[in-house]
Amino acid sequence: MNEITGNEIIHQYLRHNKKFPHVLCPGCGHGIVLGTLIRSIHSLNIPKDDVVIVAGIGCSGRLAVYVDFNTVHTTHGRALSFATGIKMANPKLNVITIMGDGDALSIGGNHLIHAARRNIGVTALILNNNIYGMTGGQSSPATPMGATTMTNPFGQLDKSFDTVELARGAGANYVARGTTFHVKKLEKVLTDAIERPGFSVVEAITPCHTQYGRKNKYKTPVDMYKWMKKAAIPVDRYNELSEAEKEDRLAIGVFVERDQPGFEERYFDLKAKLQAQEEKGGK
Amino acid sequence: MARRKKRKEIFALGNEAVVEGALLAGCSFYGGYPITPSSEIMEIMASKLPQTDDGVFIQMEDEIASMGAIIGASLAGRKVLTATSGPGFSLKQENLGYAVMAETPLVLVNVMRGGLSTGLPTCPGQGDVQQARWGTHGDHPIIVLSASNVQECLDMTITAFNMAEKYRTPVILLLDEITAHTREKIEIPYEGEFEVFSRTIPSMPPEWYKPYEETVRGVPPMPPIGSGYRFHVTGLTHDRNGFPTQRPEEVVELMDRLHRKIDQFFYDIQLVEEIQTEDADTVVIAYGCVARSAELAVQQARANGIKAGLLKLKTLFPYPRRQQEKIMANAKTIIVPELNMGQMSREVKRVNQGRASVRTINRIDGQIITPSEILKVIMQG
Amino acid sequence: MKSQQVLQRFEIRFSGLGGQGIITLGKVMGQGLAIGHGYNVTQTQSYGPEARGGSSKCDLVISSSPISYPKAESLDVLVALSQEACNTYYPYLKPGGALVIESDLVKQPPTNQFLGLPYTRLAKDKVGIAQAMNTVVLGSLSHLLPFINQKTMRKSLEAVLPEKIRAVNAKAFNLGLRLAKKEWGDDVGAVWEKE
Amino acid sequence: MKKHKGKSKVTVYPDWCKGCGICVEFCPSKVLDLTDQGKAVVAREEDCIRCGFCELHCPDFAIIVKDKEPVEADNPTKIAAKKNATGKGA
Repeated sequence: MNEITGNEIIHQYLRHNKKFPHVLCPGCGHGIVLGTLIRSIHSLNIPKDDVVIVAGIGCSGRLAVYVDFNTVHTTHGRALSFATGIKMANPKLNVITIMGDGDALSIGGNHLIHAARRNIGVTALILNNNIYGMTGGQSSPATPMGATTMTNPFGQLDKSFDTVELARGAGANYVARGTTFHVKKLEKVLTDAIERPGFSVVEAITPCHTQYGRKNKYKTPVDMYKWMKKAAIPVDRYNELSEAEKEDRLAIGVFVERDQPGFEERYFDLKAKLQAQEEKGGK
Repeated sequence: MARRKKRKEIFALGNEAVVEGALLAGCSFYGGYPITPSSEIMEIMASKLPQTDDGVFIQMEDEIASMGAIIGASLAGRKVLTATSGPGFSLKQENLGYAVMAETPLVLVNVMRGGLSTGLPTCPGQGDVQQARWGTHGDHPIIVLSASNVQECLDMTITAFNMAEKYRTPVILLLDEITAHTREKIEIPYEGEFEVFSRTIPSMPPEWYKPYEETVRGVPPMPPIGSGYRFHVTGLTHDRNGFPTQRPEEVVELMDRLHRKIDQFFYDIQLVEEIQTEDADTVVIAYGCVARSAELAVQQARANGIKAGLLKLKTLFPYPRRQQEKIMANAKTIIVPELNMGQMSREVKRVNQGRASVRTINRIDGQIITPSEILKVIMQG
Repeated sequence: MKSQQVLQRFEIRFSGLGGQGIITLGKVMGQGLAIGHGYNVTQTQSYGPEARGGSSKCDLVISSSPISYPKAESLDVLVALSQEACNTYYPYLKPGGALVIESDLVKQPPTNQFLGLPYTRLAKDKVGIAQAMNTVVLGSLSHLLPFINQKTMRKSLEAVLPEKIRAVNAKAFNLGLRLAKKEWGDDVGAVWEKE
Repeated sequence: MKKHKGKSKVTVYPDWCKGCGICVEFCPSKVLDLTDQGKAVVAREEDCIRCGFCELHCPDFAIIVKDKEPVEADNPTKIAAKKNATGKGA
């Protein structure tokens, strides 16, 4: 008898009444991230009933429908606000949001910083493909300066967000970055993120060949994976590089590890305190 | 716990009465963003909910997030409330549509203030009526209620929660600055005196549960997230399993059911109060604070020997068409006073179809329409 | 106990400066009349920039029957605790209505038919704190208005106040009551008694 | 890794494969090829060293790598040991 491993694990978590393969393009990293997320949840032995996947809008938003958890596909950018409500209504649930870069950093940017400030016990998985994929390849706040997109045909003029620094500054408990090439590392940080109380942010760099790569010198999906393989280096090694050397590199790994109690924990502590006071006062 | 058989009397603000009503109806989750003149609802919730057994209060970063939070909490099984005013109401429209599509019960109180845009923050208005009906994009059914005094603020909040749960839909309760900011003596009903309806949860094993299946009432049962019924919730047009679909027959089935589950229960949903309408040849149709002015005007007109009456709308949408048709058996003149340029009078005229003479009284200067203004028009006949 | 007087829409407006405790005064009196006396009462007040701009206003409508229109339209009693408030709201006073003023602050009453007491000075000198001024007003009105049962009003005042300031306010209330009787006469409110 | 060589069974589900070519490009032993129809196929199964790259990186969950059907006579003790060790994933 064989141990169930690899994709057979994943097949156990897919919805059998849903059509496969999924809608995403050939070579899209989103599927890899979804597989990684499933392995993380599996490794933590969390029952399916206790997992809530809250997704936003865009290619990443479509992932939720395929997995056999409690899944909520929300409005554009608002996944974190829905997730906050779910977590506060039932803190026992493991709430994980899946958002794209446009979702999390542009239209939902306010929700991201406030979820971090509040330190709500939700894991924010941000799938960064540097572009609005589903709507046809328009610029996102993660599009690199100079890159060509449908809305910046002459090159992106503004700077892109650094998700890690943004989340760190806003107060997230845990911030990490991984890529869809370095899958095992991504799985490790994602598992840590889900396990850790408070607000965790994991940025997964995932290629969009169809909308981004083709217009920006990556001829095939494979070229984008080659780029990630070359560009990504662990954060401690990245920090030793000179500014010039950093230019084409991408730091991956864990950036922030704090141990602040989550918002829900503080709220329910307050409730308990108030109740104790009332009982005391009542006697 | 011993049952309180006597109603407690309190001297309360309209906004305070909303909170009392919500708690009586079983509300255990408030997510909001403060805005005048609705803020007291949020402030009182902030102090009360943490002191209840399971109450959760959270101040979100904006109105959009507030809607997201309460929809999430409702999906997780809570009875939820948010309150806002004018500009905040505009921001809530996006996720309001989501809640209609995902059939998520919630109560949204909008305390109407004057003017468009930021307008007249501390003055009354009734300019959000058609926005309440059509504010979110796409064809959608919606229940819109209103209250004209502090007691009604409490009663209609309970009604709003019951309708939201019964029909799995958002319910909007429209107040105005005057109603929300008037203090009056109200009676708090005792436990067991009023109906509290909670959403139906599925009674079959999870494998057989289809989240958006057709039912007799058109309202599918709704399990809380985390209770073993795993399903997909989406704002996309979806099939019975909750999965996105663009197949025309499935789209039609869903949209039909969403409308039908509200429309077919008009007799339960459309609430009005008829005051001296039986023999009235002049009927004022009014709602909110203006209905109070109208009531006094009608009394004064009767004292002057005029057969006047008042049809007070407690449900604004779906519009109580049958009730208007009933009073039109006698009414030759219908007067519609409102604090806007004529938003409900459109509905009145649509039903009237030229039969009675419809006269409107409109004010948009942040002042209430006074009884004497209405009386003057009644006397003109 | 005397049976309760029947009232048809009696309107009182409290007006003056922010910080004089006008809203609290209206709320306390409204509560006393609604819950203690069992009248129908509506209380409305100024909000926002209007309230923050230094002036303050609070209306009570009192009636034995349900109140349709909640705002004051034509005043039976205007309490004006500043000159500006007196000037602004005097035109809304009914013919035969009573104007009650803070006699130190309203230096130019628009009419010679008014009832005045130096409320602020009284509170400061006789009670010891200026903030109890609004309760002195409440006391004087409890004498002026024949439908107010003074015991009931004092009780409901005490019920809404935190214990720390209860004694001071009881003192202020009694002071207002006593001085109104002395200065304005026993039958000052007789005009409303007949109703 | 070498010890796994020749012991793995690699399956590609053509219905799910979209032919992105990631598995073909990065397989260290060049086990997989792309067909004319743009699907990945197992061409040199014997060379598989069970590194797991293709499974982890298949965006469509279309590849399964597991042990070859065990032949009882080959090494009964090893199979029994493995059975006992299995605890997870069932």
